[in-house]
Amino acid sequence: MTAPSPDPAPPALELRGIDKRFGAVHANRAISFAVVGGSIHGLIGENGAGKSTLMNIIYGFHRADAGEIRVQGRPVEIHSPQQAIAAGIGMVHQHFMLVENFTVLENVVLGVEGGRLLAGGLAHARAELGRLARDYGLEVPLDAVVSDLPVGLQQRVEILKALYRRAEILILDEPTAVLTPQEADQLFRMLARLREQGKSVILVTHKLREIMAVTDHVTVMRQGAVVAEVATRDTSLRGLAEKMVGRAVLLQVEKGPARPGAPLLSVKDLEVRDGLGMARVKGATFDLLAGEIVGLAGVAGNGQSELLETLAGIRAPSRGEIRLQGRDLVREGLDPRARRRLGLAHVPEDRLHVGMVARFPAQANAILGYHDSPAYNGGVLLDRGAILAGCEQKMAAYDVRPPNPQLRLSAFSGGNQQKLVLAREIDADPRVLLIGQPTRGVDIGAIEFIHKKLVALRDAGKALLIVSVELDEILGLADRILVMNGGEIIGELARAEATEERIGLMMAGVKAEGGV
Amino acid sequence: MSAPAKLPRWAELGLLPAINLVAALLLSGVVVRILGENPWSAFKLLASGAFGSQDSIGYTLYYATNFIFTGLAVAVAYHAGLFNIGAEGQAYIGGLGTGLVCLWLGAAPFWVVFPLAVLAGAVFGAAWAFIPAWLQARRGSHIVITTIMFNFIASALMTYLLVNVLIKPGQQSPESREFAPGAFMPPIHELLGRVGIAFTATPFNFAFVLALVAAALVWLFIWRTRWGYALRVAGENAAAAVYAGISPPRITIGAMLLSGALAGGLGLNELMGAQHRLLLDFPGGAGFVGIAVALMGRNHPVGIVLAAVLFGALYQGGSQLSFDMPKINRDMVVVIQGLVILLCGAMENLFRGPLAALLRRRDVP
Amino acid sequence: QPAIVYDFGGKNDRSFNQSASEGAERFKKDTGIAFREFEVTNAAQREQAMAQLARRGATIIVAVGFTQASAVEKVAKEFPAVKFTIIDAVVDLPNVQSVNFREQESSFLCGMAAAMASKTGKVGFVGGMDIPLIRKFALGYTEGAKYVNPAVEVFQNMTGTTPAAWGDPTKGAELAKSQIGRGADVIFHAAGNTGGGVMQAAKDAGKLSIGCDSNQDYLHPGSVLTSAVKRVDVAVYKAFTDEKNGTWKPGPVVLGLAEDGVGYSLDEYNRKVITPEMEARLNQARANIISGKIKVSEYKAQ
Amino acid sequence: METYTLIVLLLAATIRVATPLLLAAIAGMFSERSGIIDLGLEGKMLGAAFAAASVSAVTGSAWLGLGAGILTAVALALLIGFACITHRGNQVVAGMAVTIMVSGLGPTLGLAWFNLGGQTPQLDGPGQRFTELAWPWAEQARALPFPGLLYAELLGGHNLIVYLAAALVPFSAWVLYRTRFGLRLRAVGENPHAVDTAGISVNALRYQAVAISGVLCGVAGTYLSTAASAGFVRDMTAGKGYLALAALIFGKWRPWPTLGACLLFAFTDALATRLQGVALPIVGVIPVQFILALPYVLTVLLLAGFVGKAVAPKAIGVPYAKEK
Ligand SMILES: Nc1ncnc2c1ncn2[C@@H]1O[C@H](COP(=O)(O)OP(=O)(O)OP(=O)(O)O)[C@@H](O)[C@H]1O
Ligand SMILES: Nc1ncnc2c1ncn2[C@@H]1O[C@H](COP(=O)(O)OP(=O)(O)OP(=O)(O)O)[C@@H](O)[C@H]1O
Ligand SMILES: [Mg+2]
Ligand SMILES: [Mg+2]
Repeated sequence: MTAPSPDPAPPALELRGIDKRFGAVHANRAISFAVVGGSIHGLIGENGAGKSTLMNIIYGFHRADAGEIRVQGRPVEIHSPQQAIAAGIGMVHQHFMLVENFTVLENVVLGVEGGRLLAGGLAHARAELGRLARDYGLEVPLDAVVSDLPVGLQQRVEILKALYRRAEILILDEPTAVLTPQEADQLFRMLARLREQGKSVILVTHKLREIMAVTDHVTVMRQGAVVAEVATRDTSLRGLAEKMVGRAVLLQVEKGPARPGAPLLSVKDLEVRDGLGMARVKGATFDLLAGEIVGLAGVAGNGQSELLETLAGIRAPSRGEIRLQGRDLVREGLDPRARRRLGLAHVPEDRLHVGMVARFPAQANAILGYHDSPAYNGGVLLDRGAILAGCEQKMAAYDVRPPNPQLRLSAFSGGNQQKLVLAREIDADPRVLLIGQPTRGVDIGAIEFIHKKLVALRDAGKALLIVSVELDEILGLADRILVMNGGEIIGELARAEATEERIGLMMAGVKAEGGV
Repeated sequence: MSAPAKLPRWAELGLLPAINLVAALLLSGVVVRILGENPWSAFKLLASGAFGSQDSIGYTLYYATNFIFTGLAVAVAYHAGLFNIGAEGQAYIGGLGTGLVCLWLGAAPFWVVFPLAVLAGAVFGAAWAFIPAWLQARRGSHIVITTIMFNFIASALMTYLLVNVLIKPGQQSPESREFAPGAFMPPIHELLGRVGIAFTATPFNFAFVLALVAAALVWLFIWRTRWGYALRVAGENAAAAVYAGISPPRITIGAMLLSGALAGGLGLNELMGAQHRLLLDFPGGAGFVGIAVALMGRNHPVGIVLAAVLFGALYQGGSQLSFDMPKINRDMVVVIQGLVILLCGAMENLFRGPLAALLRRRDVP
Repeated sequence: QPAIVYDFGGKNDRSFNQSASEGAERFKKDTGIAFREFEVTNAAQREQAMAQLARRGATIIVAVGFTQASAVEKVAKEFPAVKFTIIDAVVDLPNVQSVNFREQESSFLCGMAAAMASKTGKVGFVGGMDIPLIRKFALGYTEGAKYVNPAVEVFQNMTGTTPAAWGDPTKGAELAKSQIGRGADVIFHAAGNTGGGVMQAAKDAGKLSIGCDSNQDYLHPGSVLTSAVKRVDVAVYKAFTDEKNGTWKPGPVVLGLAEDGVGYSLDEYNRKVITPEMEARLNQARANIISGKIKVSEYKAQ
Repeated sequence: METYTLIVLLLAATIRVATPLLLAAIAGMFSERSGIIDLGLEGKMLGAAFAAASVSAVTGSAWLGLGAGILTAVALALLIGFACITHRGNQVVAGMAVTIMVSGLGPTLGLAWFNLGGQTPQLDGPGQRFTELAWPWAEQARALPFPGLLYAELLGGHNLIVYLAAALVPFSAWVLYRTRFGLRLRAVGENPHAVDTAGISVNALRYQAVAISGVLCGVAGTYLSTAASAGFVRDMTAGKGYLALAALIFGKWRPWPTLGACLLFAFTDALATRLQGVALPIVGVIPVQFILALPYVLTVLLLAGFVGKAVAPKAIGVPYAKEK
């Protein structure tokens, strides 16, 4: 691939022999590939394959131990984001780099204020952003405070930041992990428009369907090295999956019919209000039966998250009852720990911030919420042997890499962090398992694995409630589907009756069949 | 810029602190030189003043005892994500509790006074920490401000009590009467004497052992119990704590109670062990030194004990230094202390990079 | 060899400890005999320093300040051959001399001077901390002022409740300004370094101040009315000299106006502000106090 | 004395007491807004107080003193910065270490230079201090109580630094909310990663913030030794740095509320001064210790009652490292 190309147009971005180690971890091994100008280039790989590390090197956040970066054929030194920006590179990080209490406008101009005083720069940015909004369909309320915006819009702010800095190459690290399907569609339309304008995009994702749908080329990484580089049209979903994982993967959930039993969790007339007193969940009533998976579908922000958190005991409802094992969790005011003891486990949506303590070692995270269970405790002291063994066992069973219980959780890649949280909650052998976005950010091999575990749990007679914005996932896993809109459960569908269209309509607020 | 270079454990825990200490002393040496004294003899005096005789070791460890208690107090709160600047006030009021027991149970034998005095010190110290803790947990009042305020309020209260209530009648000095011997903490020289080991008489007393026990218990509590685990989770990530069924407000209150109780231990050393009476300002800034001790000791009991001994050594060695070198007065000793804290506590990374490079070079065959 | 242990304020506090230090220095100059000294920074050091001095052959140890009483008591028992002189406290041991001053007497005279110099009939007092010694100053001062002018109004402020109260000139200035704002035109301080601020504020406002312990008249000539002098220097000098001559005696020594142990200062710096009439009246009162005609009450902790 | 006069004098005292607090609190605001906990306020002020008094004593110029004060405080601030920014040391320890060091260094150098027991010489000469500026016709105005006294005592009759401090509040609010520097400063204290990805040097920004804190602490220290009093005395800051920090937190790291907090602290302090020994209705004469504790008790009560949660800049206290 190093033969001098007669092609007069050099690639927009070219990597040559990028190498990076973190201590013992060899995160990037002599990586070389090129991004053709005016194309969308996909980058896939298992969790921990080194994708984010590579992107951070391109953006000057990490410094490669060896290798060269070329932009438009010219070698560039990128040791800081400033140099990356100057080279025309923009990046949307997996975890947004926004100042949460700033307005959109302030976030966009930060670093390119255009003068010592803000007023002029802000006015200029307002005009410029208006133009970008028209050109790319990137509408954002410019004076809204970022923390008040849904993630989809926050991401848009990130993209606007890059475009406002005249980025020619845009890197997106797992941009759709946090988006609803609708938001993801909008994003891809926008990326397509960027491509039309001659800009290049690097798209890191775990969703192969996205790769197939939007990219022109794909690079596949495994264990820090590039294992394949192909034109998208020359490959297939299945082929990519195999290249990535190194074996054949199931892309469909495989499961037998559900055999629902007695209700395990009963929710009656549950109402939840937020800090401002607005009802976010209005009179939810439903049962979770033993041996079934219930999917809770809905456009993000319609109360599913609040409902899940209330069931788990993180939020207090303003009205209603939640019965588990004949006990009213609301009236007794049981906290999440007490609920866990009754067999109610919970995998929170925001695993990074809620489900774990990033600076603690993996083994300490593997007991979070179960830290006072007799399994991990002697009379007074924690049983360290049991904790270590438990963690090792979970890491082995869920293929968490590297399988080192002593390592700080923050040193694991995003997907591996998630797996550990899932392992913890599923392994506790709960009667009822609540899961928010079960496979957000995990690789395709892991998705297969997680789905298997969930189905096995169901088949063992447990009740599962799954909140997901991926209709695919809901349709693949759920035996019964509840749809939420505006805080209400506006409908229920058996798996057999459910189609993407019907759920979509209900999610949009159309109650009965037939629709408007 | 890269992440802090990794060092082997022995270098991290032994060599690096030693290099920092030496650097601090070298800098101090420059100042000593400017004052016209010989830095080398100054250091010899400082070192022998701190560790050179039984007398100096006794004093060093006696000072260290105070710092262990307050350092632990700061550290426990720190692990719960709370910055307790109030150890000074908590030690002051905790000492009041201890002192009252000692005054009231004057005639009782030691083994009656002792448990009650320990308890009273802990309870009073905890009580003084409770209000800021409660305000933080329930009203969101910033604990840094409230504990600063409570330091001032504690000293006002104590001045009032000592001047108007507890003062020994007819005496100039705002001090209580002396405790009865039953309320004296056994001095180490006496304890050693009983087993036939001769040791110079110093204020070094049994409270040091209690401080070590407290350090061990704190270590067990923080790293080996579910409550300590809960406390650390709440301190690191409140959202995760709520998720795990740990109530951050309860942890805030629990951790501060424990913190205040530990600070209250200072009275055992200072009042029962050394002064044998209640007097003005007996914590003498140990609550603030405790902050530096805790942070230099990385909030780990072992580190805290070591840092406390270092500070004890600076206090005692420094006092000896100013005693023997007239040109080096007490202010100069304070400068040396400041430099040591700066280099060992805040600039601990100064030599990390070069040291790591050096060690790496040597590893390459 | 003689030795001296200063209290927290340190030997350069321009006041009490400094006065002691001056006495020791004078002794050294007059006799050529060197002395050892130590400034304590925490309570435990007092005992340690005294014991160390005793061990290293000190013949007499002067302990400056009432806070040292318990340390002297302990160490004096341990070293019965060493002589101890404690200032401002009483320790009843055969090898301890306890020197106390009748501060109330000099304060009384200063109160009189204040009341006589005041045009507004309002005078002020700024103390460091509210402790018995300072109450003693305040009580004498008030009685003196009332003796001259029964209708006089005496404002009284304390600086704080921590040791910082003795070293906070800014607060001292603020307290003085507040008293001046309320009409005081003469302010007496007994507040260590805080007093520097009091005297400065009085000067800035064109009012009068009264110094304390040492003669502080020179600090602001013409603005310092007088100083309530406490001859700690004399006490130290005398203890050292007596020890040298073999005339040192244990037991209580009380120094008042009669012994010239306390007094009010009159020198070239305040000559202009103390009128001859005032001087006459002060001297008269002085004589009356010595003779017992005027009884000045002494504050006693209950 | 009539109530009106009392109130005017009380307010005038409030302004004087608030001045050093305000300067230090705003200094802390710049540092903490950038993400650096400023426990070195006390030390920087103390260092400046010493330098200002020394230079003023030697040169006879308060202005040179001010310059020296500022230089000293900035040097100390940069030392803290070197420890915390470049070497990612613990910010609390660095601040405390500098404070401790300075509290010993001042008297040590003072003794060596002036041989006055660690103090500086009395600043008596003309121009050695920032003295109160009498406004035109203030003396005449004083005679007619309203608004004359107000004019003479409250508006006028302060030294230059007081007015400087007053102007500092709107100015720093303007800097913080209206300038590029302010935007970046606020951002770096909230999310330094965002600032870094935006191509701005986190460290440079923090050094600037810390240096500004030094400048303002320099002014505050100079105020203490050359305006509010006349020379340096050991530990003369007497805890004002910590009080300023409390005011800053009380004011939620914003200029105007911080001004409010400083005025409140100062007012209760001034009030307490006047309440000493005064017989109050019902309770009678309260022991002076409790009066002296009043400002602190009041602060706690206010904090518990009226002021909502203070949310610190998110990234405060955390050394910035790219690779987490
Ligand atoms: N700062 C770091 N220190 C140590 N190891 C790290 C660090 N950052 C990443 N790693 C390790 O480098 C490897 C690559 O991580 P990276 O985040 O690049 O993976 P990824 O491909 O983005 O994974 P995911 O799909 O889960 O996001 C992982 O093994 C990870 O544990
Ligand atoms: N003193 C303390 N310091 C720190 N954390 C504490 C302390 N006491 C309790 N905790 C933690 O706070 C939470 C509540 O404590 P506690 O054990 O009293 O609750 P509980 O409901 O009584 O528990 P259980 O039901 O197990 O008896 C627990 O997570 C515990 O680990
Ligand atoms: Mg990644
Ligand atoms: Mg990921």
